Amino acid sequence: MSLVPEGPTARGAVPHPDVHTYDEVNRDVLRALETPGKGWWALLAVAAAGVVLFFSAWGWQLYKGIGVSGLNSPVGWGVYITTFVFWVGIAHSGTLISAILFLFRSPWRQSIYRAAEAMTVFAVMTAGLFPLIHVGRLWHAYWLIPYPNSRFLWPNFKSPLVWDVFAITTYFTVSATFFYLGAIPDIAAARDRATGLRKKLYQVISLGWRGTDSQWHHFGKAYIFLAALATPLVLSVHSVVSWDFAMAIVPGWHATIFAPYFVAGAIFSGVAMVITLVVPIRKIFGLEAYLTTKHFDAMAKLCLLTSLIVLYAYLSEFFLAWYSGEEIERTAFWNRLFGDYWWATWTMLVCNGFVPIMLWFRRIRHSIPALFVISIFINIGMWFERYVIVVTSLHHEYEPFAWGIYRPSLTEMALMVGSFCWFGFWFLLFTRLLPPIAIAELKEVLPAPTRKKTGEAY
Amino acid sequence: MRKHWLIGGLASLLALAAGVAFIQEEPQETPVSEDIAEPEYPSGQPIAFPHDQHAGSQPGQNNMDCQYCHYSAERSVDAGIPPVSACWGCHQAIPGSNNPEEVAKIQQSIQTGVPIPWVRIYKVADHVHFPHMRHVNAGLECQQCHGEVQEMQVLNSRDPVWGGDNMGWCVECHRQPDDAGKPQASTDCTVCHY
Amino acid sequence: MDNAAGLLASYEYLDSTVDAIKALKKAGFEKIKAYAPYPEHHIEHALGYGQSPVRVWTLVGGLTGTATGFALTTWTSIDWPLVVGGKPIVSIPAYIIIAFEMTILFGALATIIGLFVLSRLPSIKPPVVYDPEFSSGRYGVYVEGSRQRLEEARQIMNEQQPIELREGELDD
Amino acid sequence: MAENKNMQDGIKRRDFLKVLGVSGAGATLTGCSTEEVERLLPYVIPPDDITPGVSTWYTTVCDGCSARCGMWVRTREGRAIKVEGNPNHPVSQGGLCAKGHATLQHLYHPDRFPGPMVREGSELRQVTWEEAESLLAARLSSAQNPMLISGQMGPSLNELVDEFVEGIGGIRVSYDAISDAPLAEAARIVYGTAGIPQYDIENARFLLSFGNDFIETGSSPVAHNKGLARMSSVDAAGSKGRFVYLGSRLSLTGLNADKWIPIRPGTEAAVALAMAAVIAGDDPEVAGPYSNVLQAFNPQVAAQAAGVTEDAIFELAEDFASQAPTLALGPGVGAHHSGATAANIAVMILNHVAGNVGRTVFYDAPMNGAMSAYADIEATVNAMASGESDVVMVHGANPVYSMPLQAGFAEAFAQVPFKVSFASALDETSEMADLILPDQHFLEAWGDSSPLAGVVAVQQPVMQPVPHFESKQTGDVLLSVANRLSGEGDAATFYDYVREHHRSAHDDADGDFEDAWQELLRTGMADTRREEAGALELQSPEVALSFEVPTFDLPGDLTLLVHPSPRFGAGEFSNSPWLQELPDPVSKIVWHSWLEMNPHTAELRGIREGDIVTVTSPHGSLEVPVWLYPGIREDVVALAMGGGHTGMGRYADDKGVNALNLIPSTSEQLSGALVTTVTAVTVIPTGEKRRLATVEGSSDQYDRMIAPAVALADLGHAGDDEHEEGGHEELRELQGVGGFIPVPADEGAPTAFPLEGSRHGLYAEAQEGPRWAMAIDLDKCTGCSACVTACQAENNVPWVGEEQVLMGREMSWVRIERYYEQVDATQAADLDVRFLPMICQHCGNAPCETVCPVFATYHTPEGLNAQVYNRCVGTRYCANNCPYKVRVFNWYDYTDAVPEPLNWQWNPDVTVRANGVMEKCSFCVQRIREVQNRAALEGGREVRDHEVVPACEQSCPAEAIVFGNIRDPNARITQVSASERTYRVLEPLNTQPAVNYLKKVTFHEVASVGHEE
Repeated sequence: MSLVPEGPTARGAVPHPDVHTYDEVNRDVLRALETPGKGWWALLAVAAAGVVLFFSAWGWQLYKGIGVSGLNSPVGWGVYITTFVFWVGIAHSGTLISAILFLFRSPWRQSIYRAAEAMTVFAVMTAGLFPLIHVGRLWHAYWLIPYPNSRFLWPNFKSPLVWDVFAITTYFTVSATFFYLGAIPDIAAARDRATGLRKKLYQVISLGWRGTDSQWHHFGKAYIFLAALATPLVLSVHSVVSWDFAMAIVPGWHATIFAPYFVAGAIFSGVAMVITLVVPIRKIFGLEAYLTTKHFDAMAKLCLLTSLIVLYAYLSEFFLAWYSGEEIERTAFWNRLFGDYWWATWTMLVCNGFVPIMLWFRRIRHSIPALFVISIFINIGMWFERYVIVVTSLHHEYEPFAWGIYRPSLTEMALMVGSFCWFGFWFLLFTRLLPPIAIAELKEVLPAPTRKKTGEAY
Repeated sequence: MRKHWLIGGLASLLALAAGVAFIQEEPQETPVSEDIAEPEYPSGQPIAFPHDQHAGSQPGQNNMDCQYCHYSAERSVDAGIPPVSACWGCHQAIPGSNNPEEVAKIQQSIQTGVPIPWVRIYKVADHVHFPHMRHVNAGLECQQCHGEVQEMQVLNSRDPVWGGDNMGWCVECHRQPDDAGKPQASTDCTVCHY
Repeated sequence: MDNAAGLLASYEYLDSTVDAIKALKKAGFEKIKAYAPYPEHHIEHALGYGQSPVRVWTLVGGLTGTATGFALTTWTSIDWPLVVGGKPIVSIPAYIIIAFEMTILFGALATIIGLFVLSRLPSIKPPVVYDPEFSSGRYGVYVEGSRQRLEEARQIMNEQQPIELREGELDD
Repeated sequence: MAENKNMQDGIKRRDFLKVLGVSGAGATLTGCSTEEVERLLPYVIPPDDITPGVSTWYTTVCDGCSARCGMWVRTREGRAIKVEGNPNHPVSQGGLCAKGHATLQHLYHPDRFPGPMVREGSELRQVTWEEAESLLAARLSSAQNPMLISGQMGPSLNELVDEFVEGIGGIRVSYDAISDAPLAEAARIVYGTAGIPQYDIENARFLLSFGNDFIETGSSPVAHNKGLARMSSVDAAGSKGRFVYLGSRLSLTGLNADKWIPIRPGTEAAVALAMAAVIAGDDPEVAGPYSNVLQAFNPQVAAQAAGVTEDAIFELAEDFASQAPTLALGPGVGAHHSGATAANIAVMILNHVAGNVGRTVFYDAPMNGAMSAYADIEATVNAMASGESDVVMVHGANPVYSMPLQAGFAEAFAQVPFKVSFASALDETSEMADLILPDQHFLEAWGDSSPLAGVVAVQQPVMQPVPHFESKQTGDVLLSVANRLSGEGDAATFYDYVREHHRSAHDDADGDFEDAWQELLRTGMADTRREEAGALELQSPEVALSFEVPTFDLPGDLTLLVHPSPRFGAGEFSNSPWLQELPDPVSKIVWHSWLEMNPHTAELRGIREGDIVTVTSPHGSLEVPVWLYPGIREDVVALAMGGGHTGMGRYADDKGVNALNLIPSTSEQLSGALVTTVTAVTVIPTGEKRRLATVEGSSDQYDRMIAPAVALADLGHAGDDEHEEGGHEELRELQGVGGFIPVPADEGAPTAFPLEGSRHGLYAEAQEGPRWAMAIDLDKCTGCSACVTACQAENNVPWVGEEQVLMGREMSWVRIERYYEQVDATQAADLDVRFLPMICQHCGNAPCETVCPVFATYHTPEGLNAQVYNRCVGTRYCANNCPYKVRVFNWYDYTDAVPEPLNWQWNPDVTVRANGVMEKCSFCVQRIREVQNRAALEGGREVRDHEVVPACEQSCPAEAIVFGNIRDPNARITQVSASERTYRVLEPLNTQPAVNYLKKVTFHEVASVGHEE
């Protein structure tokens, strides 16, 4: 069994019409790793500043107490959990594009999956911080991890939060491994062209890869199995995250639709984020030949599909709230649309439900600036989706007398903004240290050089 | 605790929290009035009190019952520190053959009315409620937790048998099956934590 | 064993590479190693590869994970039974999730370990027989044999017009 | 607990021990403190009634207000840590109000004076008692007509003060910020009796209150609260007393009425007399000398004046006559207008005509309430202003604050050359004093009280004076000053004086005095009441009476009601953070003041809730935010007293506004009482607005049947509860369609424990053990909020301050929810108010437990929903998932803000929670453990029913709360829960709470909302 079906032309259109030889690929892609320009340094500086802000805000909170947030009772979860879910969501499409599209042999995968996977890894790294940020006693958070201790105490495996611990850590480990494994041959390629310190570095992290037949042979198998394992994992992780809410009895959380709804939402936001990230990379590193409109078209279509699923989820939530006849449920959803947080809800509906409708049009799908803008709208919308779910559900619950209002504090905002910088920081480093496009796999879909030009087709 | 930190430390960023954590975890100071003399003895105790001399059963020792001085152990959560008057009760008559200057401090305390600032050796964490009377009445010997105090000349550090910092130590005992095969004492959290 | 050595040929074309390998195999050479910038199934066919044993590692790892997951959750619940929300002490539905995640985790890790073991990675010592171009555009064929047989090999390889053909010391 | 309350005689025996370490001040949650050196200070000489780690209880008398309720005080290692109502007290009969609990904070208040102070310029310098007393003696010896202004006092001190003042040839002025003078005066005029009449509210079947807030203020709020609860709760015969409130504003008392007739302010007399006239009918002679008065009045006139329908008055009169025994209460301190005395007379006539005298109202055993005449202090002000007196002493009063600004007390007081204050803590008056002789707190001092003729209760010290403050009780100060003046060397202490006082009063026929005295100290009181014949004759008034409706100072289109606050009285309690953070029982607002205004009035003027308005009367003006309240007449606005302190310390200053700045200093003509309902005001929005620091989310329960009711008529028709609010059918429907694992109709009661599907692990072992449960009777609960403060005191619950409350972070474990239900939409006025104390429900299927990742909350074998603070990581998931929203979180280290020595009050049996930890009601698990430990020591006996009493139940004056082991079929809890009124909040969620609520019973039909028929 082979990695590519019958040759590059199996799916008709050639994905990279402007790329001809293997050497070209190496040259173009590895050019990205050469000495960076001013723009990159500027961005890195901004990101670094944001990281400093992030950790000083966190330090401040640890020093004063979680009270520096705007949280209260009844709203015990706010921006922190919102941002956590947001980043977990972002983390999804990476592995999805990579693993699922790999299993389905989708021809537009190769040139974007490296960036997408990097995004996944860094997004999980960001998301993983927020549960730690939001707990009241960080210095005891390790109690959620099962380990033999002198108290004979163990975590409560019935609690969705413990499921989270397992899901997130597993997801991080697997996607990091998957990311690294896929990168090894390309790092080797980088090694063979690099010099000096970089060469040393690549020598180490390429693990002495030489592209021998046996290496490729086992590599292929291992990669397939990892993809096969990662695919259900992707689906499970965000289901588990959604159960943090669905397992609770809070009106607006307690819904069976949550798992698929969240997974769709995650892919939706993830793909949008990939577009947001890949557009500049393509421009800066001049990779137009590798990231063609065909790729963006495909991603836009995926966005469109998931946006429809998400919109459907919204509507069905409202419908079921009404149809159930359950007064408390009805009030909860009425309150979403017209209550104290109507603005959040409508932002969510517009950005996720209506803006993506433009993607029906081919012209928009093929206009990269348009896609870039839309993708940013979607990112905002998806953040607000989580905000709506978390906050509006909590602030009006069963006991009318205990209803309350939540106002995010500056500290929370700082941490939220800071998290984007933290993510950006790592992503910027990535673009300079690892080949942003999968070299080896790209070659698979290029026509192999043959001597007998008219000979039997390889 | 220490062991937990070891493992806890492994979790990244917890380390970052730890410092702050302990700042926050400082228990509030209990005011100590100035008139208390600073400890002068290696034991850290203001008076070189020989437990063995009082409670020891060797010839020449007095073989007193622990609860003669720690009088409330069997009816209260606190074992009780003997009032100076209790010491004075005997030491009025007994000037103390070995070191009378120590005994003199008792008299001084009685006269000035300034209590003796004993240094606390055994203490469970503040969020643990340990009812002495339940344990004494359950037939535990003082020595099972406090060690062979009656053989100690100075009581300046915890006896190795003491594990009061470590919940597992309590639980292991509570868990021991009784005749009916059930735990001999409840392992319900709110028995000690509330 | 100075009576044995290796030959390394680099080719520009896939078909020449494959032909070379086929020819060498026909000539009865055993120790043939091929280099390629990407996984090339034609080469694998030529060398006649079967199924990779990596999958066994994955399977075993996965199953271990499942078992561990259920064991951990169940045992800890029984070890100190605390009732929450009036639910059973051991509530399997909840534990399935833990078991699932551990299946994936162990499975993935086992796969990687398997891969490393099987393809002798990581090998930090610098390659003796290698051409940096292999990671870029070229294919390579390396064959080992006794000195007299190598002459035969050299001819077979030359038939496919290699870009370069050189004596290589014995690889590992 | 009564059995182990042994009492010792004499103050010397109760040595205060400097115990550190052993019981610092409550344990702290943050452990790992074993490393640093800690001092153990034993007694020098052990008091033989104190065992370390064991609470000692003493009986004494609450000195919080003039009611003087009986008190039990719990002390640990010599620190008073909790006060509770003394069930054996003949008047208060157990239970204690929030203010009573807060007296503990006055004991340990950081703003108490460190010792005697002498003013030097603007500074106060601490001096020794020696110096201070000799200074006072010196000034007095040369003083011309010195004055002593004092509030309520116990008999002994009263006598001593009289002697003292006489001795120095001075003038004594008694002054009470809140005084029942009109009532007393009325009684004097009509029946020639002194003192305040005694009411038997409990046995009245029909109760009328003409603006009398008897469960908040007046002669004995706690007792009256209990009386109201007993009267208005359904008895075995299924009948229930009816309570109608006539007034222009629904006070807390009014909120408990079955009907509200919103009459105009000042028209009580007209209505009462009209009713009397109707009842008397064609035989006005029953009104004796007042028969002519009756002829002048009839429902038509009254209806006109009061702004209600004629029929309403007729109806009322008929009910009042028919449903004997009935009882009517005249306007109380909340509604003193210029016709207050007349109004009270009118009500007395009404009672007389209805034949209630001797049945429900008694004039022959009068109560010693606060009844000083404001006129006297007015006179004093003039005297001071004209420099007649050069020494003025103030004890137990704060006139600078509690008199209307216009009275000019402060200015006059400033004229006095030498001003002496006996205040133990800082207040506006002592702030001006030249010499401060800080009195002891009543928990540190000797004294006595006689709340009721023939009843004597002794107030005895329960601990040595708090060492931070060199206080000395006024009795001793006066004695020693007297000695200095007279030059005698009499060493008698005030303790001897009190003892002597009682010896002289002792009748040797009742046996040896020593025994009597010991008994008196042990039980806390002696009851020597003699049964006397009831009916008295009406006496013809010797003064001219006018029953005219008073007019109010114009201009102004809204009548201003200035009333005492249920939390602060007239402001003497404002410096207690507990009370500041106790949600006002009516408005649910904390820390600041508000203006109550009817929503319609506000709408007409374009005013919204939270708008800051300028309230202007002819006598002053102030700015205050508006709170919209349907329970007030559209032509009336109300302001509570107790806000706007300027010199009362850190917790009282600059909190709210002082309503007294708006009213003139006028006294009522007959009784000389201060007139509070006197002026009209104009209300103009300033354009600014603020968020009200309220704990109320919504006053509408949206038909969720949180606090349902059942109509009296529907009682006894169990089973067909389809038409009943909060019926079970919704639950059954759900079960029918398999909404969740169906719970059979007979199961799901707390008795059926553990539930099917919960019989696992520890539960199984617990089959035999207790199952703690609670029942709260909403028909009894009056919303007085005493339980809230009691809980705060018992469980070391911190206060968080106004900013935190504004953020929605109040920490209280008990939340008294207050919902409005419209009786019928046609009557805008008629409110059906539902109070519901919401605490942790200790659910059998608790949603909070499942989601905790670390088992910090779980279910104990005894059925408690435990919260293990030291295991809590602070994910707050449990709070999110609690449908009752009873879990509160420590957002900061709130307890750090508690200054020395306030933290001495902390309960050493309860862990003090640290930053980042969840907490909630624990059913007072520490008390359960204490009792279980005791039972174990006493030969492992069973815990008796009612042996475990949580703080809330103990303090509930209305006896609405019952706690116990519901597995015991004979326990009170089991029997109470068997009532057909029993329901559990949010039942359809199948959380299986351990708290049973008993529905409120209404006279009107309750809508069967929520179920479309």
